[in-house]
Amino acid sequence: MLVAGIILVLTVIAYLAKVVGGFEGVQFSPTVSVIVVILLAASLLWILVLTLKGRLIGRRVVFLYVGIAVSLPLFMSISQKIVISPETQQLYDAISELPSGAKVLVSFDYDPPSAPELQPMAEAFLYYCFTHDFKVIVIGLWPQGPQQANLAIDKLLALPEIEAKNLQYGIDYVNLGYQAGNEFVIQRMGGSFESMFPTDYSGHPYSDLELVRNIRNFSNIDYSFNLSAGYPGTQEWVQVAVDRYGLSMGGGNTAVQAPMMYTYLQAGQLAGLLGGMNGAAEFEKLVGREDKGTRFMLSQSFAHMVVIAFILIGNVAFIVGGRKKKL
Amino acid sequence: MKRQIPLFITFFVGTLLIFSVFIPPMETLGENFTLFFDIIAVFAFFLGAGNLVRVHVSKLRKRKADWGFSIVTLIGFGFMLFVGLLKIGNPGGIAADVTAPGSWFQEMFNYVINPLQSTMYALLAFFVASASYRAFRAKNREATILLMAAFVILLGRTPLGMMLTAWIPDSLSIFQIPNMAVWIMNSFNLAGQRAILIGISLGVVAMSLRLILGVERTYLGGDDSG
Amino acid sequence: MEHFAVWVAAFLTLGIVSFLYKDNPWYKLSEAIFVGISAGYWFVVLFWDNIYGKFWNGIFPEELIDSAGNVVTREPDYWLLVGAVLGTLMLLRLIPKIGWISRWPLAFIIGCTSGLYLINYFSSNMMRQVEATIMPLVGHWVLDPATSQNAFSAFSGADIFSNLVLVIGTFTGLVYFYFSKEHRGAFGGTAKVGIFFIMITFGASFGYTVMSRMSLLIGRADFLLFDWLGLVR
Amino acid sequence: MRSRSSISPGWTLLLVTTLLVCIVAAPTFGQMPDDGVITFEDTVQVMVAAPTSLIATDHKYDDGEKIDLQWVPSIDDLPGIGTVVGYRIYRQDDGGVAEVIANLPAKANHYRDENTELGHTYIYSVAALTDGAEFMSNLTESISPEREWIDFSKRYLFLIALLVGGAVIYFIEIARRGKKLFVRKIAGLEAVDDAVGRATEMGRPILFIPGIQDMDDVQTLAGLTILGRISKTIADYDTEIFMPVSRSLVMTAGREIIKSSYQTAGRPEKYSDNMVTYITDEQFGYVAAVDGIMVREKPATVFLLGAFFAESLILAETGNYIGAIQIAGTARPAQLPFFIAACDFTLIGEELFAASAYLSEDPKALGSLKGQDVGKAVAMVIIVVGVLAATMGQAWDISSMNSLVDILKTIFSTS
Repeated sequence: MLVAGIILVLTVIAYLAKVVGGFEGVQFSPTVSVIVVILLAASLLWILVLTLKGRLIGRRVVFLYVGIAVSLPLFMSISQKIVISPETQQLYDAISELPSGAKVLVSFDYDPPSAPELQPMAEAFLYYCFTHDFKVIVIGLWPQGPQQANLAIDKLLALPEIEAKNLQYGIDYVNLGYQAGNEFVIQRMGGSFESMFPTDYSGHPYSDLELVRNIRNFSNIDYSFNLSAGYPGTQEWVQVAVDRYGLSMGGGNTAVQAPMMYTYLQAGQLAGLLGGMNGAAEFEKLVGREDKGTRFMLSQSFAHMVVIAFILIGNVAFIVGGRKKKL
Repeated sequence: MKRQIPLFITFFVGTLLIFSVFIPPMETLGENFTLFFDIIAVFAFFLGAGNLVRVHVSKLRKRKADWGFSIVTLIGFGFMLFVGLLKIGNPGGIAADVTAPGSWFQEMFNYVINPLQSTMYALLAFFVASASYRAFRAKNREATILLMAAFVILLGRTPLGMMLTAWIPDSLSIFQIPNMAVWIMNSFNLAGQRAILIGISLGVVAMSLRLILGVERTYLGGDDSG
Repeated sequence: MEHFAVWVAAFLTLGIVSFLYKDNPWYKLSEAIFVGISAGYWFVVLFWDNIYGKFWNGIFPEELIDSAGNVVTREPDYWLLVGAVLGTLMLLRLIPKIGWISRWPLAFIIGCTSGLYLINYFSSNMMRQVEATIMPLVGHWVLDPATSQNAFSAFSGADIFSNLVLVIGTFTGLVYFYFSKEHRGAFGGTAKVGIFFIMITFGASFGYTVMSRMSLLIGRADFLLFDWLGLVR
Repeated sequence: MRSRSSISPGWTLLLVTTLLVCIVAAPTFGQMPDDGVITFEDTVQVMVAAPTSLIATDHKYDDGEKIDLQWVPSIDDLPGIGTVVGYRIYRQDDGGVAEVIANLPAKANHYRDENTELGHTYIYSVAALTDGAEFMSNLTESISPEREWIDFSKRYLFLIALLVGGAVIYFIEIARRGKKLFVRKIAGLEAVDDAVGRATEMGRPILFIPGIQDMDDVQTLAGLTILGRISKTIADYDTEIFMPVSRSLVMTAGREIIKSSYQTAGRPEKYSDNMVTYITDEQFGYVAAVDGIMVREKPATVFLLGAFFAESLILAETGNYIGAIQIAGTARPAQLPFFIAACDFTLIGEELFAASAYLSEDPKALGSLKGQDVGKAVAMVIIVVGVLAATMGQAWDISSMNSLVDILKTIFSTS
């Protein structure tokens, strides 16, 4: 109760500071950041010592640590080195071979909960498309997908370098919206896009959109990118669009889905793969626009370290406790 | 009769769909049947929604524990039907898509469902950590192997993993943890996945055939259901 | 309005998070709101998509006007009525006396799912995976884009090892799932190797997932600290 | 990707030769004949050669809705030069006016018209596009699409499916005739009965979660067939069962199954529709509610059998926290690690589909498992033979081995 009370009071103060005082936020200097890291590590060591002495911590302590590990790095001004993995490089190579004016189909098959991982990928991918004058066609097999696409597009259009290009809806990019039916939508798109998307997201008829008017089906698409958080997603796209219609495509997957895709990557069914936030950060680095994917990486590394620490502590407890005790 | 007809329907529909794959003029049969499924699912939804309302109204009537929250659920459900079916506040009027930006329906999604969804999903982070702490023990050989693989992948994706093995010369770079992580993903992981996938597909074949042939028929009701 | 909405979102977010400490009225309230509103949401979405979009528009197709101003008419698809009939039969459950008829649509759906999945799973999971596993141990296939044919790479030690792992792993994994023979002797040993491979797969999957899950939480933390409180710069 | 492309080696050869000729002849580009020009403007126009050798063929094994076109691209369509910006396909339908049916990028050399109708005749032409002009190829012969009744391209899929499916049916039949078939035990499936017994002893309910997908997912069906077995025991012991679901159809099916078990057990009056409740279709709304149910009702046993996604760990950890015995199973490899970490017993992939056959102890159902093993045996043999042949073929360049590999790959390739 006490903790909840303190958090509540702090929250109100912070909010008032933001609204009334024009408070601009906190940022830890590198020195403070390092001190925080050391304190965190020291407290974990202390827990390890406690465990060695036979005093086990409860799961709420684990929860607390996860919370801290995720939020504190958001304040820090230090950053982390990013190494490009081969599958990310492969995706980048695939799109850098496309000529300007290439028609790129991007399928947004996720909803807001997966946005922290996939939205940075979407933004980085679209950023590359827009700066290289690709024509972008957006669809969604998840009801909220097209909306996520619009969020990303609106954000990018506001950037000065893209605003300068004066991109036109319907000519440079379209959002065809959502269609229910999972893999059957993909299958029918193999026959005709228009049959599945008679109108775009805001109700314009397909044939009124200059960009897609002459696009019948996958044979008119140069490259396709699928952002997937589950079913329907990359697996269905590969099974239908790639296997049956020969579409060339890359995938952006949540870290959970990514391991499943290595099969397709190895079999040559996928041309490139971004896996989780790492993939997003790596891709941001390649396209030369570092944003949330990169910024969140530090939090992610911290969280990983905390999980690793607790796996170790748990196993120490297990060995000390005579390999029997169940927590 | 009561049991024979459903058995026949399952057999007929299942067999037809299996063969339709090999007969071009019947190619689209699967899609059409899936359309039927979508329509049936909505009809079933009337039963589901009816059940939802009935459960919460009866909680309310009997003043069961937490009946107050049932009111909230009922109001929420009714409100969504109201704004969704009538497309209240939809900038494009009744003809536009129900999830058009700006409609009340979509706003409810953005500011109520979305944060709830995302937060519930984010709870996973906490549970992943507690599961790691509590369940990932080197209990036996299998568990130890699982633990080690997870450990390498986790380490490989952190700066610590890079630092730990950065001293290994490039000629042996495969033993650097980040490379090991990628390599485990590409070889071991692929092998395990493949065995599981092949197994699953055979399991599906056998189970589908049991259903189609009526060996498995619990869904049809008991023997003496008359 | 925007302000108020962010507050509502923050209130609900914290309500759900409070479950970590223990079940409490705040969580119950968030849960009740979540269930009611989301059930309504999906009912409405499915209604407009399926009943109106697919069924009604299929039977009474709207006239579309194309860019040239021509009226495009589509043929009504009366097949959809079969779906509606099956759906109506489903509702007969409500009448106990003839409720058993509702098993017909159920039987239809089960036949449909079994029939569709049988071949689908078989061709993409079994056939395709077996095909992909047929490979020489001493190198790897490379796809030659010019001819769409497989060419072959040079020998390499790493390839040999990876390929061996892949083939042995797949093979022993299948042995593990084999039902017709007791896991004893050499067969049992092979099955044991198989389960090791499967465990490594799961470990790898788990490691990857930790990453993914953490990023979700990072997203929420970003919302609370940045969008709501404005603490993070 | 392999062998999907419709380019035959002959065509590739032709194409390569043509390109070579072009490169040799490159200096003379400016004097190309212009008989294919259909538009010409005052401004200086780049002239390019029209595509040649256009032919249309009926697409094999379809319902008469496809025609394949192939042509040799304009000889000016060279990498880096960029004078040809693309190709445009024209079609005359039953002698009508030629209409544009597709625009293709540069270097395209084939197109599949997937919008033809039986009984119509079509004439096609292809134009190379430059910035402002079109250079038309020859017209094709008039062609009518044909319908084929059997898709012979899938003959191997059919045969192998027939082999495995046939084995399943064969063993079901053998078992029906009363022959005893050996099937090994899956370690821990006995735990299912124990788990039900435990709940009965403790006087606490059983929670059954059939995943979050609808009846159109085969894993949901697998979960429900297992429910069919469990609910018989439950009805016998008269244990309390609660099954919250996220799909209305699953609710209907679940009720049917549990009800029939109670009828079989001879106590239909004990059954109530309240055992199966619909919550919401929303994935996490459902999870929020089920988590609430878990901590409030404290079930002794939790079954998680079906298609699970991200929620698997939330459910399994909460179940673990309340101290329930948990039995889980799914065919989604990504979720299995969590079940293995947090549950007492996990059915891995195939075992989920096999479990109901095991639990039923019905010899016919067990027979189907035997048939499944035939499939696995086939897969294992082919993998071993294929890998050996491919290795020998590559290492020592034995052509007979290489052709064996090609044959195996063709048989198992589904595209």
